[in-house]
Amino acid sequence: MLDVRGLKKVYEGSGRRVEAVRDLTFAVGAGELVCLVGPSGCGKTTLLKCVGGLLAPTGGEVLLEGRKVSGPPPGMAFVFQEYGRSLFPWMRVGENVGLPLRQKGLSRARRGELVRDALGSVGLADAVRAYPWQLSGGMQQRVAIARALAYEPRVLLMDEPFAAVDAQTRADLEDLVRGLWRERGITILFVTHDIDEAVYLGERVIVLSASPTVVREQLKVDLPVERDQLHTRVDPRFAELRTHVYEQIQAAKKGVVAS
Amino acid sequence: MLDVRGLKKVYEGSGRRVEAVRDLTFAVGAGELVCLVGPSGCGKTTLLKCVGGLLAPTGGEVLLEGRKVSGPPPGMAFVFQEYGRSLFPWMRVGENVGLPLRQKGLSRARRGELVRDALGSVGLADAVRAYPWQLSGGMQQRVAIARALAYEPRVLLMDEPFAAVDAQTRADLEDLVRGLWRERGITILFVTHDIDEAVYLGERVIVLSASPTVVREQLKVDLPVERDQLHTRVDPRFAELRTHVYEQIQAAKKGVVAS
Amino acid sequence: GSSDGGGASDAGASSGGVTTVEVGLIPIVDVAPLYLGQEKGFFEKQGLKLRFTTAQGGAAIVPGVASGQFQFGFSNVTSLMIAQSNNVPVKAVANAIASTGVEGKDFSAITVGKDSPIRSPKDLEGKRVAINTLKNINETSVRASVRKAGGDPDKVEFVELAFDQMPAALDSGQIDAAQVVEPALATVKSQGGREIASNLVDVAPDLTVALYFTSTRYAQQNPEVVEKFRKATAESLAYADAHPDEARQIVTTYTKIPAAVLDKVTLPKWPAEPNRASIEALMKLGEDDGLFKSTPDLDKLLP
Amino acid sequence: MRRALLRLVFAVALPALLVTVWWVASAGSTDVYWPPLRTIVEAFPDVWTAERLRGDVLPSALRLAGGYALAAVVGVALGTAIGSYRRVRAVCEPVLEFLRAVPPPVLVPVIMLFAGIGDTMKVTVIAAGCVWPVLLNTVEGVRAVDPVMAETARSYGITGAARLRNLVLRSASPQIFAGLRQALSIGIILMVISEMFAASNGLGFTIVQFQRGFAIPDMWTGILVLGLLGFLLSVVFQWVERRVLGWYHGLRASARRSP
Amino acid sequence: MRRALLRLVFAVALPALLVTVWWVASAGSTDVYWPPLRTIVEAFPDVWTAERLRGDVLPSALRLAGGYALAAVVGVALGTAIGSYRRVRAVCEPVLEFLRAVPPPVLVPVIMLFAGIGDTMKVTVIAAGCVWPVLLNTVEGVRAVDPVMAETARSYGITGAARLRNLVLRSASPQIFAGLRQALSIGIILMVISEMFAASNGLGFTIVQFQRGFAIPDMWTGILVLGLLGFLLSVVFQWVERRVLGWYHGLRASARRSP
Ligand SMILES: Nc1ncnc2c1ncn2[C@@H]1O[C@H](COP(=O)(O)OP(=O)(O)OP(=O)(O)O)[C@@H](O)[C@H]1O
Ligand SMILES: Nc1ncnc2c1ncn2[C@@H]1O[C@H](COP(=O)(O)OP(=O)(O)OP(=O)(O)O)[C@@H](O)[C@H]1O
Ligand SMILES: [Mg+2]
Ligand SMILES: [Mg+2]
Repeated sequence: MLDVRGLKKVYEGSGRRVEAVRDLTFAVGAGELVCLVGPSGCGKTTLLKCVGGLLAPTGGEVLLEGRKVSGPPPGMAFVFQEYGRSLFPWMRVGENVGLPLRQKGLSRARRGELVRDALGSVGLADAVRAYPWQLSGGMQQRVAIARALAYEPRVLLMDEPFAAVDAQTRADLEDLVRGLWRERGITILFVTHDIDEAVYLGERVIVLSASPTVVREQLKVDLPVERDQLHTRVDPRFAELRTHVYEQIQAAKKGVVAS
Repeated sequence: MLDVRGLKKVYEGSGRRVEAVRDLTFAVGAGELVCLVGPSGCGKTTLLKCVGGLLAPTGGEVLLEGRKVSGPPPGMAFVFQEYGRSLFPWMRVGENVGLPLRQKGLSRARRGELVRDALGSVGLADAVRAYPWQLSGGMQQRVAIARALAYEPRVLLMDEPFAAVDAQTRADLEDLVRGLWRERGITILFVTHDIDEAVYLGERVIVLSASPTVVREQLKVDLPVERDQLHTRVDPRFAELRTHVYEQIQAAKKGVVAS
Repeated sequence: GSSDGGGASDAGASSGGVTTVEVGLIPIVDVAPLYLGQEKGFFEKQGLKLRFTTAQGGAAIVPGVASGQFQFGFSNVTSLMIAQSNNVPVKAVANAIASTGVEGKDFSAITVGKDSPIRSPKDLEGKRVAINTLKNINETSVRASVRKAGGDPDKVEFVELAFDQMPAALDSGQIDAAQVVEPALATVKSQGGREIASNLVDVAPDLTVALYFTSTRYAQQNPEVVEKFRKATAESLAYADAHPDEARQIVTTYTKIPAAVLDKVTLPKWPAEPNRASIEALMKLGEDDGLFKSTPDLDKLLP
Repeated sequence: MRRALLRLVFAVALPALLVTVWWVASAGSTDVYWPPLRTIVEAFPDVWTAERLRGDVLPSALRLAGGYALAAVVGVALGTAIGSYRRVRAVCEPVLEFLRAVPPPVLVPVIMLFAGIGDTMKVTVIAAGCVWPVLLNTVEGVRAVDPVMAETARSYGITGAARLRNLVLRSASPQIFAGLRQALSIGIILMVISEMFAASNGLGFTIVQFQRGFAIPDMWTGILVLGLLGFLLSVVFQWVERRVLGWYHGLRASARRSP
Repeated sequence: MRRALLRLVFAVALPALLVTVWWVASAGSTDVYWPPLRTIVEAFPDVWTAERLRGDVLPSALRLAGGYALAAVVGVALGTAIGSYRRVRAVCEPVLEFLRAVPPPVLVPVIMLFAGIGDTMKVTVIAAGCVWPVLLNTVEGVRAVDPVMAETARSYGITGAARLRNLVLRSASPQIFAGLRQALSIGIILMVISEMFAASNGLGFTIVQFQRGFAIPDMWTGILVLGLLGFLLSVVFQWVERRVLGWYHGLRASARRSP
């Protein structure tokens, strides 16, 4: 589904040259939910933007269903960390969700249907006529997710979507994402720096090294598909996986080569 | 040290009447580190502001060392959740930390000493001349903590101070707070809605009910004083306590009376 | 034909034998004859229809005429001479006003407040005198008065102030003297102010003060229209001069001067032809004051 | 209801007080330029008859509307172009600063050459003054489009005119309105001034005529009319602004309330 | 170094182009009001001699400085008072809107009654026009003080003058400067206009004299001087602003970069 091959990205400007991503290769199968973890500033956002066609890579390439990505592809949707700055505050929730669909050229009726459906999925059917800033942070992020869902993407890219919401809302949103993933069969690439979150959510966790970034480890999460906040998190296997990733990241920070 | 007796706070305005806190009674001993958890919107901030003398309670009273609190008392410092809006962006870090001391009328030399000392404690000795916005979120919150420390309070009130920083920074800051508490022997009242954080940090956890708020349960945390992110969090006792608090809060949300 | 349809927007166009011309004016007593002439049909008789646009000063009218916005304009003589000496293509076509030539009974005067010790223009040395435009006919004439009274005009401090501000400024002592024209002159007198000289009379007897003018290009291209305008204007001037009450009456239609004030106003003279000798005298004085870049060519300027 | 009444009382209190003071202070005045307010009020209905409103106030208002509308369109269009491209901005800024510094009244003779002395000239003078605040504020507003929102739009394929309409202009609208507000007061000033040069009707013309004609109470009524006109326009403006920028005020209020 | 050069080229490009176009277009002009640029440039040194700069430009500049400074002080002081108290604002706002709508040039006769015809009058006229943007922006700025910062200050006992100096005025300074910037352009316009009323020297007076005296190339040089003066003042203003509001620009830039 999604192939990242030898991706390299160097920022140049004002005489400074930052090699954010050195050489990344990994693949995401159709319908997979993959979590990317890495220390802060290691280039996760950069990577995701290259995958989403928002940044042109310096080297390597990104393939979506075998075709090279050179601009935002229609089959892909992005959920940003900054919910407060990704929804348009001058549009009501319904308009926010519907705008990309209008751009796609869908009929009014079809748009209405998709918007209702997507907002229903995230449990915000009542909020169509509200403004984003009338909602709590968690609700806003759910609207952003609904917007992505209504777009009917095959691939969903999520960049630390829950970093700024409170702990309890975050738990709810995590369950929402897993639910939607299982229900709709979307391919999801999920970036986070919360290790617990990565292990709890993902079917697979890709651990990145510190900058300049390479893939440090890929880890299959062999927890049951049915997960819940209370029991999964106290599962001994969860603790093991969590500890493993934690150590990898600590090592990544210190720059120790993976064993 | 700190006595909250029958505290009640009702917001009135624009015809609306919100009973944020109904009847709260609890005490914090000298040198204790107490965590307050409760569902979102249950009135934690309201409670803390009443304790800090920033709001006048509608009923009941708050006693600090036996004396009634009626305005911000000199022996108390506040750390707000919104680090970005609590430091003054037009002052350098050093000036931010030093301003309350200047107000206290301390000599220049003494001020410099306290500022250096406090910034050293939070590991930001180098940042004196930086502006807050040149620092990362975690560093800003550390500056806010340093400002509180330099003020040499006997009681430190912290209102969800780490809600907006990323997961790894949060872990570091939690360890910082525990370290400072052990080192300086300050009394700390710490509000959070992250259950893991409450259990990890506190010596005692006070669980609040949903609004109108009363104390639902007080729970002694019998984990060893020496805690660390990796081992404490996978300790079975930690899991038990966490699960207990989680269930209490779920019940509190549903409004079930505590057993 | 007296149709006033059509040609309303394109000024200067003739329709049905009537030529509509735009005239730029200052809304003061001086231009009453044109309004009167229009009313009495003197212009219509010549196949002309006037459309008036009022401006606050000659400086706004000259560019309008030079660039063809107006076909005719009203301006004082000194301004026209200055314009011509700066190669602005203007040509006078008809007389507009002249001073009454009677000392103490002119429409313009140098005035002082009621308790002022100043008795003669000579006493203005070292004093602050308000005139409405510096480096123009009023400054020249006030200087002439001072000189004539034996004083040194270079010792007078001139400030620029609008006529309508002068009575109050005199009253409050912010200025020592003011050269005012009607209706400000009437106002000053009603406040107890005194005239100490008739500045225009001091330049020359029967001084021609202002003229109607056009651009040289328009004068070349439409000599017959200019001639008709000159004739009709001459007739209007004569009529106004002979019927001062009608002139007073018409002033109220285009200004906001209260009728009570208007009754006390001294009207100017409206002779049909300009007085070349007086203009030459004015030019000499202006040259002495350094108003002109080069000597104005009166032969070219005057009709 | 009671609150609305109270607000009305507050709003009316100071004007009422000032008018009373003026009335009493000027009651016995014999100064021509400072007539008793009583005289002014008595003169009012005689001066501002329906005919005069139609013959003088209406033309002025129309010129103001024309110049203002022209400035708004040109300012927003140019401002958007300049604000969108860094290069264009670098090239245009010095020239804009220079042109802006030349007061429109000084340019009147030049404008008269091109625009004549009729209404076109007046409209041009008004537009020449009003365009600057609109232009410069639009540039700032367009520059400040949130990069996260811009990337969101791009990732959903919202480009070109849709982007301009749904993102850029909406996002810049608070600044654009701030510019329009400033332009309004400048427009009124220039409306009066342009009528001082060459006019045969208009509010400014009439007031100057009253001045010249020593009809001082009438002049005072003119000043009052001017003030009322400005007040009225500002009320209308606020009403429009509140409708168009409802979202913005809501957003600000909610940002102030919570983190 | 190369970037600086490039920026200089950009900044100079358009002015150079415009001047060239003007030069070429006007080269053969025989229109008196539209003289060849060559003639204007040749006239420049003859007209703007050192004596004229001292005798006309300097007095104008001093009046502008006086009026501007007066407006700044009054505007900030009043604005702070009005912005700090909701009640005062409710009472004052309608009157302010009314007064603001009366153009200072119309008030000249009234101002002359109180301030005479000398420099005091001109300074008053300039101040009367400049005060509005400063006042209204200060009110907005003071109102918008962040409540979290305000509570922080209160909790550390920062009140009274210290609060004004360290919190209110600093926090409002971006808006105050925006007001001062607008006031600058209004000030230049009014400087010219006030010299049209009763003056015997000054830049505006000189230009009007040239106009009346049909010294058209000289008038054009005056317009250029006016533009240059405005440009110069704006450069000086920007320099001051960058120093005083360095923190604000840094804050904004950093807010734009990261969440
Ligand atoms: N536009 C840019 N120009 C220059 N350098 C940049 C730019 N964007 C990011 N960088 C640098 O590239 C590196 C990777 O940044 P990136 O934002 O991708 O990291 P990240 O893993 O998403 O960090 P975080 O966990 O804080 O979100 C950092 O060193 C950053 O400073
Ligand atoms: N100034 C106010 N006026 C009116 N109601 C208020 C005000 N501040 C808070 N409230 C209400 O009081 C209740 C408690 O608010 P509070 O902020 O204390 O809760 P909290 O527990 O701190 O919430 P959170 O977890 O979201 O920070 C809420 O219902 C809130 O809407
Ligand atoms: Mg990132
Ligand atoms: Mg709270």
